[in-house]
Amino acid sequence: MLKNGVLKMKNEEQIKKDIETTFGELVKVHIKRRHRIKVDAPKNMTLPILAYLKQRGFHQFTLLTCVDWIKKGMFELVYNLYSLDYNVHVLVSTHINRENESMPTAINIYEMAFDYEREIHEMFGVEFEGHPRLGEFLLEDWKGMPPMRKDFDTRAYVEEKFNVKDLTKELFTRKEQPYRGPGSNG
Amino acid sequence: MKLFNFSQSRSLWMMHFCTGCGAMEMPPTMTSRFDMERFGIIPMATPRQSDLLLITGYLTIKTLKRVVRAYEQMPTPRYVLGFGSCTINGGMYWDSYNVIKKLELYIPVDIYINGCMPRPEAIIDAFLKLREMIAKGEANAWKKYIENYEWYKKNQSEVFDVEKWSIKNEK
Amino acid sequence: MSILYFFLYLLLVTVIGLLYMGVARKVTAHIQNRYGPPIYQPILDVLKLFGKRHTVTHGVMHSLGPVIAYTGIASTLLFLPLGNHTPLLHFKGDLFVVLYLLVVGPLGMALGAGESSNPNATIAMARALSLMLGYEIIFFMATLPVFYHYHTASIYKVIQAQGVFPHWGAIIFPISFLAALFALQGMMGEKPFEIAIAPHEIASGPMVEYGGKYLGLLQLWHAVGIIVETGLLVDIFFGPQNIIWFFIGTFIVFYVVILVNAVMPRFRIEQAVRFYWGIPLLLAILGILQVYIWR
Amino acid sequence: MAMFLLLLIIGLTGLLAFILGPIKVLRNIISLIGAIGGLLYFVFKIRPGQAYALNIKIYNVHFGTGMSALSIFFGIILLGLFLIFLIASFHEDNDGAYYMFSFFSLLGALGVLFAKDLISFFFFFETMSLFSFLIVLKGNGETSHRSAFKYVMWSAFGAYAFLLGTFLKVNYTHSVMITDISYLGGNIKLWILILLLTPFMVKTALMPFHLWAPGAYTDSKDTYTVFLSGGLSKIGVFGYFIALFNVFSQIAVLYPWLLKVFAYIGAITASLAGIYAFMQDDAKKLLAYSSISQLGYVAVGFGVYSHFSVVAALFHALGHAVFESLLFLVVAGVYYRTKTHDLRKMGGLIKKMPLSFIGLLFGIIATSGIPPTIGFPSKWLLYEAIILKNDLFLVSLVFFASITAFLYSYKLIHSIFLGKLHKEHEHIKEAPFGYGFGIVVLLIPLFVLGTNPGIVVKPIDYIVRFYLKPDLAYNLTNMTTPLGHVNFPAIGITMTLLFTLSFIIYLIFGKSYRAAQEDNYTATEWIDKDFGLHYGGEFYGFMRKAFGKPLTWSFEKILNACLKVVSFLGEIARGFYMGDARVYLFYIILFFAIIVYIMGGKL
Amino acid sequence: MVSPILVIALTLFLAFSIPLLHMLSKKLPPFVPPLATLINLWILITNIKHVGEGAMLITTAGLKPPIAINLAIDKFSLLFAILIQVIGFLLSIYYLSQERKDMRFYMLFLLNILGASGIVMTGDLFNSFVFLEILEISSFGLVASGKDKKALEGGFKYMMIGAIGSSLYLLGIIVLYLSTGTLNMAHIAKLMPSIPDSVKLFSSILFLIGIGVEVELFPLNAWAPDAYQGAMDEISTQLSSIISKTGIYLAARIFLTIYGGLYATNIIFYLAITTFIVAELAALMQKNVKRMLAYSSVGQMGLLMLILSVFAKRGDVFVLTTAILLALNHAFGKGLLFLSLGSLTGNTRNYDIEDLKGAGRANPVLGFLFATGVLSIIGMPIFFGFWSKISLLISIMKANLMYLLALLLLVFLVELYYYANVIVNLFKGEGKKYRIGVIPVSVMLLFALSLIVFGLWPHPVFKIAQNAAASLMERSMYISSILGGM
Repeated sequence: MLKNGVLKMKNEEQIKKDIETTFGELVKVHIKRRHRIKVDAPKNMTLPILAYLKQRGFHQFTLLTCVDWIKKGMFELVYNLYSLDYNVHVLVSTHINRENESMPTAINIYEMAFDYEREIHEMFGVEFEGHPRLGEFLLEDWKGMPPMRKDFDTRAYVEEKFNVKDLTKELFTRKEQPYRGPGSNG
Repeated sequence: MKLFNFSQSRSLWMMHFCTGCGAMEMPPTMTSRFDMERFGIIPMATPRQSDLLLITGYLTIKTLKRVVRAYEQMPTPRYVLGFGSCTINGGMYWDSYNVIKKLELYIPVDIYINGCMPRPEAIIDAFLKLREMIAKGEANAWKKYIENYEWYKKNQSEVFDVEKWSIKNEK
Repeated sequence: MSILYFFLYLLLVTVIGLLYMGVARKVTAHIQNRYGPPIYQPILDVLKLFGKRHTVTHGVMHSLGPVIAYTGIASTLLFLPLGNHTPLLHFKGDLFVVLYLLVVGPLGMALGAGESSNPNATIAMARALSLMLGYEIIFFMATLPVFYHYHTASIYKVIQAQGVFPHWGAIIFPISFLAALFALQGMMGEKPFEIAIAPHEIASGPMVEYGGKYLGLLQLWHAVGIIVETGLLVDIFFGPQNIIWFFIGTFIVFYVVILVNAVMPRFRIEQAVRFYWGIPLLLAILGILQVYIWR
Repeated sequence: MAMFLLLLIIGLTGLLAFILGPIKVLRNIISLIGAIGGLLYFVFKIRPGQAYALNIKIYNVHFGTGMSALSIFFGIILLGLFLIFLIASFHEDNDGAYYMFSFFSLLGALGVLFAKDLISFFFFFETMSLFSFLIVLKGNGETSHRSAFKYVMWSAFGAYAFLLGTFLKVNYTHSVMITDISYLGGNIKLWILILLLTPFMVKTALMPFHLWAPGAYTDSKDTYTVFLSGGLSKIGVFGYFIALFNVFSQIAVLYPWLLKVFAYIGAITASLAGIYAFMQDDAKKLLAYSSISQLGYVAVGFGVYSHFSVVAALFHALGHAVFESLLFLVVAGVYYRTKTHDLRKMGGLIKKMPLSFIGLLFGIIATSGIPPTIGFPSKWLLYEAIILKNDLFLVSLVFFASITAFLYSYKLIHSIFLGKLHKEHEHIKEAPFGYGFGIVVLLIPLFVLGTNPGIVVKPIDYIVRFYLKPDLAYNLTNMTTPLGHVNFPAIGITMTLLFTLSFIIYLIFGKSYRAAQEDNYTATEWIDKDFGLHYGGEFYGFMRKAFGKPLTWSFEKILNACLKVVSFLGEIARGFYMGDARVYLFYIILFFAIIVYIMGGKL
Repeated sequence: MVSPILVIALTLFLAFSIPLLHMLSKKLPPFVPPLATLINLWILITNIKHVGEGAMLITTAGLKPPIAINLAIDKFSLLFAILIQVIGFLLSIYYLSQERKDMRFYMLFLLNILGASGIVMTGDLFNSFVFLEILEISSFGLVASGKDKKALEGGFKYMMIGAIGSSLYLLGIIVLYLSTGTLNMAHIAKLMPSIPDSVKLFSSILFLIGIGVEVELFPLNAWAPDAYQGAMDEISTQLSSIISKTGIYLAARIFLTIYGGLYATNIIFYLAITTFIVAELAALMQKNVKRMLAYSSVGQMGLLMLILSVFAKRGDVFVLTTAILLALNHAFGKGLLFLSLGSLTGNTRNYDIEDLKGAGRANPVLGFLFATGVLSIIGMPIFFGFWSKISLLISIMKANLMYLLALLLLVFLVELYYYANVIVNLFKGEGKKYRIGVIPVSVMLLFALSLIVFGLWPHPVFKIAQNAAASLMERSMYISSILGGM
């Protein structure tokens, strides 16, 4: 429902105000757009916020992703929550540094986080304390470096693993074509 | 021997290892539009009963182990049909750390069908081609697997630990 | 002489059985609006299977399973008078001998499948045997009135007694004939009751670990089985006077079974057993009552 | 005096076995000599018809004994089975008392066969159940005392009913001998017959009286179950014959409906016990129910009461003795090696115990009555007899029961021998000599009598001919009845012929390699060596849904109800004895007053 | 021919000599009872020949009946006397193996034997009352000698009801004395027709209650379970074997010889049935094995009385022989049970079924003994009990009381239920092992052997029982031989 030209975001403001009142300036909250709130929280405040949001009404733990800011040497963990009654997504994101910093597990708040944390551990190498089964998840007998990290060179790995000599030369005789939009690959 | 070759060519029992996107092409070929059964090809449930193995799409290392196991469980003479470009050279996953690039390094393949998922006509065409090869007695890729067994095993051992993932019965 | 005569018979019946299977696949294909394989396709399949070089076995019993299965069904064929002349001249086929010999086939396959220790095979055998609990009793109760009406337990005499058209068992006892048809569907293991060989659920049931020549033997077993089971029904309810009528009869009955098979989905095992104790049992009991009242 | 001598031999060997208890070897030899001696003595010395007067003249009860052809028939079965049981039992570690009890239970059983009058019949019948009770009590397993208790209660119930029947008979006919009572007026003779029949129905575990059987068969020592189920249940069959032919010969004329009810009870027992059998997960309990189901057929045979239905019943009793004890023997051998009865824990033993496998294979073929074996002729005769009596529903019920035989026998052989070998059974060997010997010995009659039943039908027909008009034409190999004709060896020969044919087909085409256990189609998923592939337990689990409620009914509930009533009465009676002296004094004075009041009238 | 009067005199003298011997040395008293019973036994055995057709009259101080006190011994009473002495002797040997502080116990025991043999042998009514008193007082003492709460309570109850019973018994004697003027049983039996009907009836009621207490009929037997349970095991053996048997003798003598089986008998018939049923049902729910055995012996007594009343109704010699067989079987069987129960629980006096679990397996010999006792009481074939049960059923069948037969069989089933329960618990699980002396085991073995031997070869017992029953049956023979042409 439009209110003088600006979509009325009653729920979002209400939630924003609540978070600010409870957590004060420890946590930065800003509404990105309708139905979407971003919360930047320091590492030690993430789990309390998750717990608070859960009892606030955000029952669905949609996703846990990890972004590898290799330049800043940081991993950004983003917890996506969603509440059906308010129809609002909350993205709680926190930064931990890349080299062997561990993150407390969120299993006891949201069980759904179980597999997401395993996947992130396998793909990025993030340690989650208190997680019962971190070990091998998707990749069987994977010995190398967690593959999703920016510093993992796939091409070199492929040449070494599948002993394909010059990967790019052999597979592509033609030079790279500039992309000319859909339906124009000729 | 000629009678067996003829009967083998006319009745190929297919085991369909549906990995990757090739699986979508099989239903039209089986059902009324293209009906492969008229060539005597029926989908079979287990490797023991089938003689034709369809690899329809890219094979990650994980699925390669299972494919090798299925292939070894099939009674000889057995034939392999590689669908799509992913089996030829890894297709669009050419630089993926997980997908194997050349199928014939690991199991002998009789016929490749190129195309990023060939249409049923191409599949039927491949089947007919395979029929003639069998009838003429040329399709003996399976013999290659038995003769240079170590070579195949060496290739496989590069990709995964063969010792752990192999059936230990006297061959 | 009769031994040679019998082997010829067995060969003939096996080939005809395979042709029946070919017809079945052709008919189902046409129902599904596609051409379907040539009629002689099963013969090719069997030849291909026997042509296989390296097949795998899980032990003595596993390899003997198909052998016993084929023996069982072949000996049942021996005791079943096809039309008015019987392969073994001096012995005129008896209902109970045939019914009990019919079990040797599945028992042999069950032993073989069990040896392979593949859970799919054992689940399949459990289902096949429990299904037998369903259809076997119905088939027996359906055929009882005819035998009781003609005061004999020998199939041969029943055929003789049926003679001309109006005396057919099916005409006198239509209700039990209907029940027998239900039972036949289960006995043949066709679609609504294809629970034992359900390819999608338990990977073709007992034949999971059978390849090559074993599967060939099992195909032969299935082929002869078709002729024997339909033949049993035809003998009892139609009493064909000569062998041509016998095969025509079996073909018609088989055709009906195939039509049902092509169209019907598959039962779950407890549904199937409970189904058999519903309408077919009622029909069978009505058939028996009819004998009591009518006599 | 020959019979008395026989009983003496057996009794003495029993005592000697007990005295020599600790010295294992000596005890075994003595008991072996006793058993073989008894068997040989029985076979050669005892002739039908001779009356061996034991004549213990106690007041007016004459303890006469006599031999009828039927008792020889059953005597040979009993002594033969006892020998097999004995040889197998040497492998088990059981003490002197065990052997003494088993010898005495044999003594009781033989005594029953020889008894001519009802009191000595009861005497030996009671000895038999007393000593088998003591053996079941010594059995292994923690529930053996519960089942022993049930066993003694049920056999006592049967015995007391028999006693009541006897005394009613003596009261009306003034003679204790087993003489005909069909001339008595009124339906007192019906009551006498029913009372006399109860102990035999209990012994052959017909449906309402079968509650003790599964417990007793499972919990007694494995080898003794061979004798208990194979041998002692035959006494029940012998009792049927005595009750239905000697004591009440005109029953077909006077109470035909009773025979029909008896036949239907037998049929229901056969099918229900069959259904319970294939639901069990314990090998011995499964076999116990299968034994009850097989004995159900015998009851049907007697219920139909035509000449060759009784011949079928007796033939089936012999068959049951052969293949049931074969099955129990094999299970005992397996228990000896794997120390378990639970079907879930066994599997894949064919590789380790081939002889037991063959024994069990032919055992189950006989149990399900497939032609070349002993199980088929009796079943065939039974069906013909019932159809001749034009009772079509009964024949379908019996046929249904015989199908359940397929189910539980396949479950037995599959869960024990086929499937995947468990890790702990890796190094077990074949069952020891005792069991092996028994299996081989039992296999011989299984085939010989299966292909030419004439051998046994002749003596049985000789027995039954005396009471019922014979209408079964038979010679050594084939049988013809008014309905049909079967040539048994023909079936056997054709099957072997065809087996060779298909075996040749099997040999011609290509070689086959032996695959390792885990090289199995598991949708290509990887399984390692000790992955549990064996589908032993809950084999017909889904059937529970198919049958649903009827499976839950059990006679146990009815029994517990009347137990509650009796114990309620007990409570009241106990109440009387509570209280202290004052209350008792009050009782006396009250009693005195009442008596005087009653008697006052006459003062 | 040693006159049986010596039996009574000797036991009396020895009983009272015990305190003197005690003064001499502590160890002497235990040897007196076996000596006494042995001598009695010897005397009685020598007299067997002399008991001719009817009863043998022994006069004291030369006076003829009906004035003086005299003993009337016929085969029936001789049999009971020998039974009492035999069991007394065995029990006294049993006591040897246990050291007792106060020697008074042996005195009580001898008095008890005295009372019992006195009742059995006396021909005079009042004399029987005197011996009955001695018997009851000594048994109160014996029961109470258990010295724990249960024993005292049992003894007290027994004494209270025993006293009431014997006083009514005395009243009955007085009524008879008034109406006939004499105390001698045979004489009263002779004069019976002349007594008016109402007096006979009233006196028979009095006797019924008096003896009823002793013989544990239904309403009067409330004391029995507590007394049996409270007493020590040997004493309850004595109770069940000796004292109750004398009660049976007294009942037989009075109701059959004096009253000739009329009047009170059909009351006894119904009372006995109720006793049997109530006792067996009460035993069903018992958790304490000792009390269960008590109920079962009360039930057996009911059965005995039932047989006597059946004899009174349609008597023939066979019914009486069954009565004697039952009495013997009960005496030996029940005695064996109580003794073996004692040593099975290692004299710890807790007889709960749970504690007995597996005791039979732990000490096999005792288990065997207990099992023989139970199996014999139940009536299993190898044992003597079988013949008594079969003859019981035959005698009831002869009196063609068919419904009673069916009822009895049902109640036998109930009896089997709780006995089998005990046996099954006894032989299952792990029990404690107790050390038992050689003497008790040998005594029990004697009991057990007698049961098995008579079970296998019952002929001699039948003959003894048969002529004892014959002598009881001829009432006139008894009277004429005693009075001798008065």
